[in-house]
Amino acid sequence: MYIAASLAILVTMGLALARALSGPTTYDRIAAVNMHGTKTVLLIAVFAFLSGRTDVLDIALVYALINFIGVVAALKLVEHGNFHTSDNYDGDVKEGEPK
Amino acid sequence: MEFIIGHYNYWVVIFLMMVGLYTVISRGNLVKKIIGLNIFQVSVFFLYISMGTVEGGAAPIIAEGVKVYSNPLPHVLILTAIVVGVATTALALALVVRIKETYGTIEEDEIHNLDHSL
Amino acid sequence: MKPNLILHVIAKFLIPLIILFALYVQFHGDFGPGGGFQAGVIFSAAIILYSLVFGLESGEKIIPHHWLRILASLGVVIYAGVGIESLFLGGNYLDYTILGSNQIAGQHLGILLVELGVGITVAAAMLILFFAFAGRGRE
Amino acid sequence: MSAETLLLTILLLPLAGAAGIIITRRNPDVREGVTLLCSAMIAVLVVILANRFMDGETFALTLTEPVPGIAIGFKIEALGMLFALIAGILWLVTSIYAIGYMRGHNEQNQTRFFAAFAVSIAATMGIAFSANLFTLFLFYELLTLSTYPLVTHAGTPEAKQGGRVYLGILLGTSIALFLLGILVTWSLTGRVDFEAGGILSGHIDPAWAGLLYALFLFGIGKAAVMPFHRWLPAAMVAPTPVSALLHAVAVVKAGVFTILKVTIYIFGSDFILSNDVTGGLIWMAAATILLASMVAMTKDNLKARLAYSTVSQLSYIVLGAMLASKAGLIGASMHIAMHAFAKITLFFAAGAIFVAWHKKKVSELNGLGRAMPVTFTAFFIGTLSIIGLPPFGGMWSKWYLALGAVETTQLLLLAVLMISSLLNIIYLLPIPIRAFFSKPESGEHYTEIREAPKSILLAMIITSTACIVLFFYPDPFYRLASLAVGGY
Amino acid sequence: MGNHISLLLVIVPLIAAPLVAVLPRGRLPWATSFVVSIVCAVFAGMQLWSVLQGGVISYELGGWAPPWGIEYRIDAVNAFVALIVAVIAALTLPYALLSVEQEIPEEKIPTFYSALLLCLTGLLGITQTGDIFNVFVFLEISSLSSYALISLGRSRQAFTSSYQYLIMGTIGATFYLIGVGLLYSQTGTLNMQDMANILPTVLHLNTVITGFTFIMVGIALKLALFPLHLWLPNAYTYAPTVVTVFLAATATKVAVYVMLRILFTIFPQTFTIATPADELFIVAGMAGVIIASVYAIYQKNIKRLLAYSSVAQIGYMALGIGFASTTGLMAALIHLFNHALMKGALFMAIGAIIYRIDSCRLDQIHGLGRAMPWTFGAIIIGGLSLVGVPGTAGFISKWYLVTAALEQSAWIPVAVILIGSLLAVVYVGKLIEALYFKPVTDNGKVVTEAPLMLLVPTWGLALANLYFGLDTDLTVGVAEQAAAILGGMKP
Amino acid sequence: MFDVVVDIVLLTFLATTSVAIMRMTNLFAIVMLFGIFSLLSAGLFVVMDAPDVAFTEAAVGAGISTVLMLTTLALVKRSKAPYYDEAPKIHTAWLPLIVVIVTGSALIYGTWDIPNFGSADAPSQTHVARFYLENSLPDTGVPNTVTAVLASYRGFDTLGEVTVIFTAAVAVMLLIGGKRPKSAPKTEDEEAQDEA
Amino acid sequence: MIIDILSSILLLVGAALGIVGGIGIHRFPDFYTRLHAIGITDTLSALMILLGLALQAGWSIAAFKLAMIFVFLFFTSPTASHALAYAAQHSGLKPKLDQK
Amino acid sequence: MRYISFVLLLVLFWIALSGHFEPLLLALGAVSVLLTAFLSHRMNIIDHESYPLHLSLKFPIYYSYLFGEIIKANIDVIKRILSWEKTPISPQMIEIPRSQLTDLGAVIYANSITLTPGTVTIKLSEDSLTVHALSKEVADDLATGTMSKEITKRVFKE
Ligand code: NA
Ligand code: NA
Repeated sequence: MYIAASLAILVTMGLALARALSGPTTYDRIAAVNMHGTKTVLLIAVFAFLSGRTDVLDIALVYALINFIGVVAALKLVEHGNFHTSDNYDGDVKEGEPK
Repeated sequence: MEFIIGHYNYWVVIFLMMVGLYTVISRGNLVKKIIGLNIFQVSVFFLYISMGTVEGGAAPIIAEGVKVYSNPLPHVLILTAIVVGVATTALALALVVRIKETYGTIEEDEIHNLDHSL
Repeated sequence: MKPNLILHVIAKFLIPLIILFALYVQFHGDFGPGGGFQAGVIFSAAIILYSLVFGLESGEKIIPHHWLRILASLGVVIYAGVGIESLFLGGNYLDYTILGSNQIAGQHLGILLVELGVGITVAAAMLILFFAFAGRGRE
Repeated sequence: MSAETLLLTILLLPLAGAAGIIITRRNPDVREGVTLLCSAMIAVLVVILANRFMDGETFALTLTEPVPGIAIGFKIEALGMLFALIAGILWLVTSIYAIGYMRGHNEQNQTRFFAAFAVSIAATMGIAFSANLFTLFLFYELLTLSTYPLVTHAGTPEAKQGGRVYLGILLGTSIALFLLGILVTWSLTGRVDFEAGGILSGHIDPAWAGLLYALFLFGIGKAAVMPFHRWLPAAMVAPTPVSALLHAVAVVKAGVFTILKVTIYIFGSDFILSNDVTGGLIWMAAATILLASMVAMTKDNLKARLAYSTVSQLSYIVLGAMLASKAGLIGASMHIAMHAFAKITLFFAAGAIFVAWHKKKVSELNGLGRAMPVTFTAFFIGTLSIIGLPPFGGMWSKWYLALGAVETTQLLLLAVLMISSLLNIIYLLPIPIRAFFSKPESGEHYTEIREAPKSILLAMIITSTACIVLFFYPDPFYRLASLAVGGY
Repeated sequence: MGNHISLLLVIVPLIAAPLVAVLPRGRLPWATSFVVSIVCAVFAGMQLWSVLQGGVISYELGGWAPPWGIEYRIDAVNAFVALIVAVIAALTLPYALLSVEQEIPEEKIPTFYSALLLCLTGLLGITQTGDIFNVFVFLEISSLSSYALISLGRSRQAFTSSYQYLIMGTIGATFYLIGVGLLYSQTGTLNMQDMANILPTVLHLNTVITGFTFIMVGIALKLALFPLHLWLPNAYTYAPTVVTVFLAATATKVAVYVMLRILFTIFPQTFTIATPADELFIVAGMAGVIIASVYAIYQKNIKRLLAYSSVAQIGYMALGIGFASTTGLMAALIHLFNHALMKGALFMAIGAIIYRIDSCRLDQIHGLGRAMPWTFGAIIIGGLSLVGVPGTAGFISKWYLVTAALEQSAWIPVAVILIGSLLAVVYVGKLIEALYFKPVTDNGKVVTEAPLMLLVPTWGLALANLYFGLDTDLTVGVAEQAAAILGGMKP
Repeated sequence: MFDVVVDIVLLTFLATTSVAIMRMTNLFAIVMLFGIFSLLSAGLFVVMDAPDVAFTEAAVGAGISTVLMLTTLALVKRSKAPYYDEAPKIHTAWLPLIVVIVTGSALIYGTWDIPNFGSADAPSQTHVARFYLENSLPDTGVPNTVTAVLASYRGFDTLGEVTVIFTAAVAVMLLIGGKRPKSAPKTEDEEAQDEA
Repeated sequence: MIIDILSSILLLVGAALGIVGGIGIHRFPDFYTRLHAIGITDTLSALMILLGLALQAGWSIAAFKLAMIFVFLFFTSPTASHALAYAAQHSGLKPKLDQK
Repeated sequence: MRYISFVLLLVLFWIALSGHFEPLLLALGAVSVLLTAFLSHRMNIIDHESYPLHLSLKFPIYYSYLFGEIIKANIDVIKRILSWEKTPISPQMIEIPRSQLTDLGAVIYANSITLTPGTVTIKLSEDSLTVHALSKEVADDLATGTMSKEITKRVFKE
């Protein structure tokens, strides 16, 4: 069961990778990359159970975290072009309390 | 056949290394070269970890009932190497930033045309 | 749309947990994967996330730059200092056995301390790196 | 004063003098005083040392031995003493001359000039007293380097070009060949000491000895054996006192002196004679003698003509060394002295002509003898000594060289010596004759006598007189030369 | 203390580096570094003395016996190299005070000294250790700090030079890592001594031969062995003066040391001789000597001129290694020491000129020799030593080198060594000619002699060039012992 | 066997990714793909029973390195669109190609008689490694042998490792720490001519 | 037992959904439409797999960690999708729209 | 009060992660929790936004609704992907009114749209959202504003 799931995830990863490589646009690639990352997290999680070592889940957790930070950083770059301007008040959405 | 399978790992690793090395040493964008360098180094990590892998082994965390473990020593060495790698990457990127600030470009060819220093 | 708000909320929720997770990794390296190095990186990742979401200025205020310098140095000194302590106790450099009442206790203490040194330096160094890069370009 | 102290004093005094010259640079009179004082003391000390040596006193001194078998050490022996004596005496004379010349000519950078001059003498003395090839090499290179500023003194592009050729050939040959020769010697024998009878015998396959000798012959570029003679005419861009002392005495003689030392004390004349080490090489010297003389004939520039004459004359000494017979070696040794006194006289005269009348070319000298009788008389004496006519010192050395050729039954070489003397007559003698007997060129009227400054005249008189005296009293040099040769 | 000295030699600068980084501005960081360098030099001297007296020192780090733990293993070879590194550091630091204050922005000075101490730590760590992987770690410490230090030069080429060095250095280090991995896969150990014991049984394996090759290529890159030298001229030219002085006199020396260890301690000498390694060293050495020297002649920047000369000098060391005989190794080791002296002196003297006129172009220094006679004097002495004039240290190295060549009747290398000296005459001559014989370029600046703080260390090294040209008890004596330990095979 | 399949598949993914990185010109895409590369590597390390390495590679390669690269991109992007594109190459790199082929061939030659992947009796498994596995728990009381070796048996390496990280921090502070200087460093353009 | 079956179903269906999403990113014609396919793998597929595993883990640390992983994924993926879409549109990438 | 609950949460988190109850690790856990709390305080992130206790009961209700929507949408998209013929899609770009009073509400709305396969919020401006929809049906469905109303109803209605 775990093996079947792992294989399926591997296939999904392969499909994502294929899209990442074939593009055609940069955005296709990044989206595929992100999908690929998610699948890797899942693969590790399944693998943790497959090998019976659940402490490997820590690694999957770190993956997820890293993926998150990576996406936030990429987003920051795409939207601001830098990492030092603060986006608190220059966006379309105002920060604020719900009224 | 066993030889092929037994060595498949090494050959792909070698292929990865060469892709990385080629990206580093062929002229191009300075950031891309650094990424090539990273690929090169990561491939070397695989070389080490491959050497430490044992068929049917478990991660080298001593647990009851587990008899076969993979080799911990390459893991230790590669942990150190990863750290060295990120240190190198950070330094290299900082240099690229300064190069961009002073040369206005990070393309090796363009810098070479400016003052032959690369 | 700027996903600020949802990010803010999520980040505020996650960051303390990430920090605690980092400290967990720091102190459980004996039993599972992880240790000072990974902990340091995750810790710094928490602060980096904070800076990405709440702005660099706010991130830099959490641990002032001169403190980062001191911490980066401190970690190395802790590590090297454990070795010096072994010297003073009459052992060879980094011989932890001599630090405790028996070999296991000594090794345990030694490993705990040096991992702490690693964690501190790595966390501080990673933050120094990030702030240096992210802050570059401010006039 | 013990002999050791005496010797060290002779070595260090010029260096102290150089320092003194630099310190007193602001006051030219004091500076020249230092030069004179220093050179006078050296002359006296060298004479004293020579006397004590001939009385049988001798010693050796090793300062340090950085590599086993390779030491920095000094030793007094006959040949070195002879060379030191010549150099010491002539430095005094040249100093007198140089002061007059430099002042008469308002030269720039006189401090550098005199300081470098003093260092050169220290190097020359070091060469003379070296106890082994290594020490000799050390001072040989020091001499090259310390004379480089003298050669390029004028600072003109030609001077620099000349300096480059000078440095290039001398350093090049010495490092590439001479040093290699030393190395080979060391690797064969484990040492490089000068020893009576030589050190190589029994350590080298005689078939290869010729090759090793060639390394020395060409490596010692200062001996100016063709084809490595180019530096010598190139160095004639130097001020005349430099040419005089260094290129008639110190530098060139250091070269041939070294060849003699190598011949006598490294190879040993027995070894050379019994194995015919120099058989083929000797013709290089013979060829140089003749070719250089022929080139000299074509030169209108007086100093250039003298320079090629020197090239030719040096090969007399080299030839004598390579004959390796007793007479040949004596002749070679004595020719160091005889040629030195004669040639320096000629250079002094050339300098005097330049200072007084700014003439450089042989073709411009017609009738000038009337205006400069002393100068041209001295020139005449020098010429005759070089040609080897009695009653001048030059006769003795040529005599022994000829004897050497006869002794070894190299009659063809005897012919070379004869032809060469003829050539000497052809290219040197016309100069004083033109000066005294030809009509001045149109526009020139030498009505009054206008000689160079007195110190120049004094120097010339001393050396030309010496040429005559040495005919009647060659004893000191003869004794030293035969002592050196008798050593085996 | 006892054996702990060998350890403290590395640990003292290692602890000092982070401390210096947090010191306030002012001269305290310098003073601390200076004291540390002196302490290191003293320790290195004591260590060498103790090795010469009592043989090999083995220090078990962490109290774990080798090969389980990391071992410091010191014999005459590394004690000698450690001494060179430490002494050069102790001479560089007094020199650094003024030069650094002039060239480095004030706020970066504490960090600068921290990096310098890290570099020292790395270099000493490489020399001390008996563990082949530990070499890699400390190699990286020294390399990373070098990259940073070089990039602090004041022209923009400093950045590109540093980048270039970083790329090539990292490739070199990674090659080394690959080699170590391959060797590990067949020996199962990382301890040099242990590996040396195991290797003879597996020498025939492809893996071992390839591992050997990769380590050699990797170190050759760090060593700037021709034709892998491309990073060096730029790095030395554009780095701050003090950095150039320190690196030129130490970094490549340590790389040579590692090379010697691998070739002659870890691998049996018979292996080295049986493979084309030694021949390749000779070929690369000869090519380096000639080509780099010719390049040096055509340089218009003094630092670059000396940098190319360094590549040539590395060629001489490679020749000594390639002869693979006791004399050859002696020559390489002696030249290791002597080259540190001559390049140290020369770069320091050039640095003094830069300190005064802020340029190191050959056409800017005309006639300066007269305004700066002491500096000029040091350049002359260093230059003569570089040429190999007897009476200087440089002569001793070349003497042994030629002797080693003659032993094997290797006439072409002999010729190359002598021709190399001739080429050195030309480039040193160019330098001296410009400094003294060219008319002063009148740009209104009045140049005076360099300050004493710069002159004293410069002359310390200059006089050392003379001293070690005359008294060779230390250099030749130690080199002889060291070469015997490395155990050249050919007579 | 399943491990081997996953291993092979992941390796293939890695190879594909690396080729894509080599061929792409958009730096932003390259950096994102590099993140994938690191994540895949970490996954592979998990499969190869090296969780500590996987952990570190995920945190460092995919995390810190990628973030640093993104921050760098912000600083080095072109002032005109396309912001993150690499300039087209002027020439084909033959020399690097030769170097790579030679190096690769050497490595294949070198791994020809290396013990098979996963073999338990290889020298690398039997000497020092076996000692660690057998003794780390009794010696140090730490079940994770990697930690025991890292912090104790080879603790000195790790001290070096910490120093390396500290060095990187020092280096980056020296290079881009603090505010950007008002004037660019002096450029000695005439020195360019030295090259010729 | 029931839990095992349930968890197997969740796992396999989740994994299969992943493949479907993977097919989707190859069948859909442009970037914007592909985003929707990715949405499948990011939401339901991930959720089912993690849930399947959590059922195996029971009330344990592992389950907690799986929950944490889910939280991360659940918030990251839409954020990423949206950010990409925004950036793509901002940079002028035109969607292929239905002309009907 | 907020701090106490926060620290309590951290303690639980630690125990959940660790699972070790040796004194040393508990002590280290205590130190870790305190350090985390201190840093969180410095970051000023312990507030009602990160731990929106006032909404904490309402979120689960909303997300359970959303979850249902997600499943429905998934099935729809899966059908379209796996359909035999040429993929039966009709991509639309539509603007829908923002209709949420608060920013938080707008964000949750936009995010929910994105989370539901078949629709992606591309732009959120002052008064409208730009959405890319996979098919006309989905677009039309979204245009009815059902989801917006659900948010208002389930999250913000007192
Ligand atoms: Na060989
Ligand atoms: Na959606």
